[in-house]
Amino acid sequence: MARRERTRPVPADAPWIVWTVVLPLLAAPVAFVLGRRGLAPFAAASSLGVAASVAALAWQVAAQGVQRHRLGGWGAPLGIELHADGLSVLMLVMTAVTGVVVSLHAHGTFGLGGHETREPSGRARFWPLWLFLWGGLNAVFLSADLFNLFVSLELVTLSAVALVALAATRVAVAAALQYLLAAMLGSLLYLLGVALVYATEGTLSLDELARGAPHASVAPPALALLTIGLALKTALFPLHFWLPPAHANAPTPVSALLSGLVVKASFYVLWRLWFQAFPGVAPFEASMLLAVLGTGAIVWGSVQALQATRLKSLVAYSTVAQLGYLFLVFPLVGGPGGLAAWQACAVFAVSHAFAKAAFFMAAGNIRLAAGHDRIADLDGIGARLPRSFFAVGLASVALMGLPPSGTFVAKWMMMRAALESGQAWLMVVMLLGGLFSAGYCFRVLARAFTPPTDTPLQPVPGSLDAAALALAVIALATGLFVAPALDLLAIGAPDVAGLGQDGPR
Amino acid sequence: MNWTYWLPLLVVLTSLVPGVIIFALPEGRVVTRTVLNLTGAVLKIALVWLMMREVYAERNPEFRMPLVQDVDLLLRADALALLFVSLSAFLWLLTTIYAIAYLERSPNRGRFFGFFSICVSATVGIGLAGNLLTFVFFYELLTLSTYPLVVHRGTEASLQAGRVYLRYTIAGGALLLTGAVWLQAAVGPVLFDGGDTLARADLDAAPLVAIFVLLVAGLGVKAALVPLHSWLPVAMVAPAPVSALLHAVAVVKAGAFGIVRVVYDVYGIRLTDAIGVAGPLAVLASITILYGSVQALRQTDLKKRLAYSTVSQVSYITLGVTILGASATIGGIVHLVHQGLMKITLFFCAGNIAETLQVHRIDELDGMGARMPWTMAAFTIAAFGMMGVPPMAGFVTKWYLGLGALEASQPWVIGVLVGSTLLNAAYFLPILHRAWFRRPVTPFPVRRGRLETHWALLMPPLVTAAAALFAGLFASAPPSPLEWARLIAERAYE
Amino acid sequence: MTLTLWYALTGVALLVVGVYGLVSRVHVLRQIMAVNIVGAGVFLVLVAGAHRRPSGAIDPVPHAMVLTGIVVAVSATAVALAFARRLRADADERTDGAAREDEARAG
Amino acid sequence: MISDALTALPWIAAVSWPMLVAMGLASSRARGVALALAPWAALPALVLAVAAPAPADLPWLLLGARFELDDIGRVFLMFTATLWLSAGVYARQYLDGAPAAHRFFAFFLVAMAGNVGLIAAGDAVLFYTCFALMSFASYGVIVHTGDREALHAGRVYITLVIVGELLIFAGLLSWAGFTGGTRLIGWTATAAQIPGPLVTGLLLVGFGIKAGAVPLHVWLPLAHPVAPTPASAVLSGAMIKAGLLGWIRFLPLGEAASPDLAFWCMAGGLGAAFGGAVAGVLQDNPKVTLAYSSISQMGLMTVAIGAGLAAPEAWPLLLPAVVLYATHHALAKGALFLGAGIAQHPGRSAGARRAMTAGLVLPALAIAGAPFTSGALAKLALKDALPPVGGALALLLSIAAIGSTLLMVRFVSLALASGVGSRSGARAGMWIPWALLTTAGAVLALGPRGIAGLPEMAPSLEPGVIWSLSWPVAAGLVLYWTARRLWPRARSEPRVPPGDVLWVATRPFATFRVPVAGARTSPALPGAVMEPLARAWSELTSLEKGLTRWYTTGLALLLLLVALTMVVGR
Repeated sequence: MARRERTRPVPADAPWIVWTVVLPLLAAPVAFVLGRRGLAPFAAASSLGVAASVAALAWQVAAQGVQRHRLGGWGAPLGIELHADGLSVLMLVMTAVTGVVVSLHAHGTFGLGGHETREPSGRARFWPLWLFLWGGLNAVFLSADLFNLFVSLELVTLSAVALVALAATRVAVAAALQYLLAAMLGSLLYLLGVALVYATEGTLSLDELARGAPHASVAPPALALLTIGLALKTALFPLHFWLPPAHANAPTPVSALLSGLVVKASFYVLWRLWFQAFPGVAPFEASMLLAVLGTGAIVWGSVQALQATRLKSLVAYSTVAQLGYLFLVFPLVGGPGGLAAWQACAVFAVSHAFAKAAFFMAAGNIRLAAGHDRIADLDGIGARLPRSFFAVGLASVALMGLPPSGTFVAKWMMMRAALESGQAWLMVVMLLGGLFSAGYCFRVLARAFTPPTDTPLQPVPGSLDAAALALAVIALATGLFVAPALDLLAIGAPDVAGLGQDGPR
Repeated sequence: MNWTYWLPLLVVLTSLVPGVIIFALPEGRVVTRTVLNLTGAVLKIALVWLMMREVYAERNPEFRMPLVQDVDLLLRADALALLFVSLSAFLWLLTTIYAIAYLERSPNRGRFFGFFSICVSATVGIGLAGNLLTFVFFYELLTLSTYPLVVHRGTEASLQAGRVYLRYTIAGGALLLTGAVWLQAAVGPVLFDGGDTLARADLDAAPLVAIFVLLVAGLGVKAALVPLHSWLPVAMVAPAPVSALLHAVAVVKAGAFGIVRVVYDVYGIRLTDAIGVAGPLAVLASITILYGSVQALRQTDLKKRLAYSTVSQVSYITLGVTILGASATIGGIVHLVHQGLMKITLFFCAGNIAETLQVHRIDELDGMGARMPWTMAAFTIAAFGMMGVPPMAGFVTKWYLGLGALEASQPWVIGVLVGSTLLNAAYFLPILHRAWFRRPVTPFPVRRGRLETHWALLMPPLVTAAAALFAGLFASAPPSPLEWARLIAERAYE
Repeated sequence: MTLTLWYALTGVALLVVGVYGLVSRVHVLRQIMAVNIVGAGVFLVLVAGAHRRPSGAIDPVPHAMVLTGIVVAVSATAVALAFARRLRADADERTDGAAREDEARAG
Repeated sequence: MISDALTALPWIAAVSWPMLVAMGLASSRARGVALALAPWAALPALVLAVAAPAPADLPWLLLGARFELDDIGRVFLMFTATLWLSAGVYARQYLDGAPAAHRFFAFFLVAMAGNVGLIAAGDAVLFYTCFALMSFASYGVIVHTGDREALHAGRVYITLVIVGELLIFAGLLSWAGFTGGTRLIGWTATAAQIPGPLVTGLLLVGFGIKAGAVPLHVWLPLAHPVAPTPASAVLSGAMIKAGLLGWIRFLPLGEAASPDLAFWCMAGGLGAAFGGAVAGVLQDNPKVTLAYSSISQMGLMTVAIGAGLAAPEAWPLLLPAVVLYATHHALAKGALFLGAGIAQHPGRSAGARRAMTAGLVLPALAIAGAPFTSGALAKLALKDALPPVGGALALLLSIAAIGSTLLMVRFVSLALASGVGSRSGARAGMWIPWALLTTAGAVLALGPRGIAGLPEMAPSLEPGVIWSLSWPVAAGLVLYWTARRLWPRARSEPRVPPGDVLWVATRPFATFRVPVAGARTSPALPGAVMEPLARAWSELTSLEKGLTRWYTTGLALLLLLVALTMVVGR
């Protein structure tokens, strides 16, 4: 999509919304061209630049409310619109924070070379792909029409797949290929859904779709197709086969990005569709089906995590499980206290991103130090890697949904909404999920307390531990600073009450 | 917003901040770690004393931080909170001194003292919690911070104990969370205000009973009520300062304190009685009292016997709380402090004996009185206290529980008291007899320095034993726990 | 049965064939080809949906979408083929047990 | 504040002085000084008894303690203090040079403090505290020698003490509940609040254990022979009187009648009087005989208490009689025990032997109730107070007198026999306290005048009275003489092991061991349950491999698509 450099009189004073998408996309090719010469300063400058523009946009949205921008001045239905409301800004902030910290970790990891990446120039390949991914994610969170979402999702998928293949081991390449094929199938199904929507509604813009209710009879199958496509890309329970090999075998920072952010992007699109574009189209049974699949994800992911022999596959399956929580929100949003559940789901996504990324980075550090990550053989190493295991500890507190983490507050609000809407079984599922996650997290933590043995350990650079620890602490701190996040979410939140879903009969 | 606004937060931070700093400190820095710990402890006692003055003058300092949309993190110091917090602060100082000496040569002490401080700040947080959400908040934090202490030694036994401990406490935490959320969904934010919120909401009995059962089950795990108690003896593999603080003050008391809060401040004693849950809870507590004592009788390991004795003694608090009437309340609440003082003395002594002479079993205690007279003297005072023999503190509790039982015309409670005292005597007297009136089978290693063991190991049990004796002897002197308990009962029943 | 409906139906048929192909085949190349068939099916449906403007003129938006879709499909296929080649290269280079060992370790 | 501190000072001094000396004994440095001070530790208590200062309130002690001595308390304190003083001095010589003398004195002094404290206590909590202190400390005294019998006696003693403590605790609680306070002396049980039969029963049995009432007396005959002589003297003389004092203080004597309890009490008392006599005679250890004599004498006092319960109006008359009897018994029994100790080392000079025999016979006659002795006065007082309750009681009392005469003769003969072999003479320090006690007994025999709490009596000279006192003694002597004839050889006499009833009761349970097997805390799930679980668990992993194949994903995709369209389409 060539972008013509012609700024039109834009309502806001500075088009931060455009910069957040364009800056990473521009920086990526430059980083590629630079290769290894002067990469570090440029990478730092560009990531800080993107982070600054996200911050500016966030401030703008907080100050002036929802931001809109028509690229190239063309309005709907043809032109591409960018739309930034509270939810998208929160997702952008999540991506920025996780991204910056993980890229710091990646810079260190890829610099080491060694078994993580075969070529010493891993760093030179990481940055362009990561900036593309970052641009794609920003585009997903900001785009306001269905087709633009499709394109951004593709951008995200391709860069993610390439990042997985950076590990250059045969297993990683095979996993990347499977991931690519699954993702392509998902997006094509999604495209088919878009086609049906356009054929019937005549428009692709989310706002027009929202205003266009009641939808024609064709809308339900279209929504079904869209949902299936996105479910495959979010690795919802029966369709999760590609995620564990991809996330477990990718280089550590890449798995952190994948588990923390990429899976959230496709879920975000699903979220927009169900609660903004097609409010009330899907009957309550459909959202109940999604919740049931979410429960399956929690149970199945946790069981597999409990049985995983390798640390990184444990964390990967934990992602499958924790995603299940996000799908529990669908039946809740219709009923009383729906807005609280909707906000809780956002907070959960953010807090989980931080915690999961921290957990992956810490697991990576342990693997780097011990040379392997077979959980059973980690005895005695725990005591000699205090910072990494402490990061694992803090991250697992968040994964278990225990105070003071953001997930605890999210669970508290979702459970309350479940009770108020009379669906107590959801509360039981959440508790069960908490117990399961305690199970597999303490499998790892118990290793930290075994008496130290003298197996040789490779030194882990301080920056890696620091990154893991920083993100783990942020994951815990979100619990204490939930109030500002909730105010941000209120800007442009769909009026959940009028969703028209008749709630649980 | 005068300076007292920050007091409750400061009390929690005085142990949290040193804890976090200690984590950052390298292992070798022993002196800085000790200084940090001790200043934190002393500062906390000073702040608690300040808060006591405020509370005495009816000005309850509060600290509020918005957390979720209509519920915020509320730290409020009322009379009941301060009773528990002052106990924790006082015993934390002693246990820190004890732990410094006890773990003198053992590895990763940094980790130990870090989690130790966080555990105490969680306990203080539980004490000061002003509403149900904050209580749950710190209750879970306590579980997390105590797990590393239980598995501190890293042996397979302690890891197994850790697993068992986790299974119970996390399940308990889940139950408590469920109850709390359900109550909040039904009634809105639940403040600890003598049960007014619930009284206003006048829900019908069925959900109230269900919520009560959930809450008490969640708390019962930590308060070691019978079916949920078996983690406690298993967790005895932890080092002595941990089992001392855990079983005398932090974990077990948090559960009992929680039950006191639920009965008095969430439901209010009249509503608890009205929905008919007070009776069964009293029966459950009595069963725990007797069962714990019987089990203690059958143990051959000293610390295991003390653990089961804790299981039975903590239920006095629950028993006292569930009997309607001022005296029973006073008895239940004051036992929070008395049991803490007596039990921590017993564990300190057990720790001393284990640390100095590597004696763990009861039948190896022959002639211990001769070899370690001061430790055994403290043990004897605490043991007699546990049996409720005057003038020790235990007697005051049993006296008030008995009077309360009579006021509430439930004389069977006196039967339970008598039965449990008999069992206490049955498992404590043989120990005393062996120690004082028997000659050692194999002579003990001779005493090295002037004192029978390291001074920092000897001083804490003597201080707590003296405290237990004075809490009983001068029970009605103004600064005693009994007077403070009377103050609480007055405010609860006015 | 208007012409567009026939186009849409063939598109859907292509889609089903493609999905079946992707799901049942094990060999990588066959899977990549299957995905392209699915893509072709979807694009055909898109084009079929474009024939609707009352004035008889063809609606340009679906065509734009098809173009973009084709670009995306081609780039994805290129990446997939690159991976397939890398896998094939690896397989030749380490015909000995190493490959199997890799497989085991990944398990 | 200062004023009531001053009034409280004498009380605190009297009770805590022995404790301080005991602590001095515990620390090795101050042991020498403490040992010297130990024998005289009872002096402050004696001064307290004589001076009887105003009652003092100590609101800060325990649950608001109060010291107070009424008339009864003063008399009790007087004879208790004298007894403890003489036993203390005696013990200093008796144990001189013994290895663990300081341990004995430590427990001895703590028991003394407890005894003094409970008499001077003005409120129930202080009373109970000192009672417990005395009971637990005397355990240390009983097991002092440390041999097997001592430990056995100690175990029996401590078990009964614990049971007693608990019954008293329950009784005190209900009593405090009823009377709405803990004031001990002068509590008026208003009609509505009179403690029910259960409460009285609890207190009766609780204190009965300490007072050695049948069938709870079994610890007495076991404890006395093993405890050192001065300890047995104090045990028999002063400590079991604490049980009596407990009855006097707590039972609603003189306020409410509880006929059925009274009946059991009197029956127990008489059983003790006669059973004690019979069992005592058939012993061959002088101290055990004395123990049984104490049981029978306490039996008489139990009868008096029973009478008080049966007929409240008779109580004002009965009370002084009981107190007099207690005083007489304490002094005489103390003298006898100390005499028994001395009898073991009579020394060679004939003068000493004659003095010792006289010293033994005099208190023995008092116990038997021979005329012109304190015993006579006590028995007369008791007889006068009893008739309105039931004529037969007086007769039974005189029959009991026969029994005690038998006991005394048996004791004197055994005591003299025990001193035959030994060469060493008793130290002077042992003679003086013994002499003190015998003279105190003699003074009492002259009739207590002007001592509040004791009946105004004088040795009466009318022949009728002298005859009523002397015929039981004469009958006793004749009976003993004939018995001696029938079974000359000591061996054939029927043997009754000390602690008779207990010996019979515990034989079947001898093998009873508290199940101390290592307890398995959490029963592991039976194997049958665990295997299928483990198998299911491992199958789950293989199932996952199946799931990750494309084929199944495709299938899932299809199913989901159909399900969603069906559901959504509706």
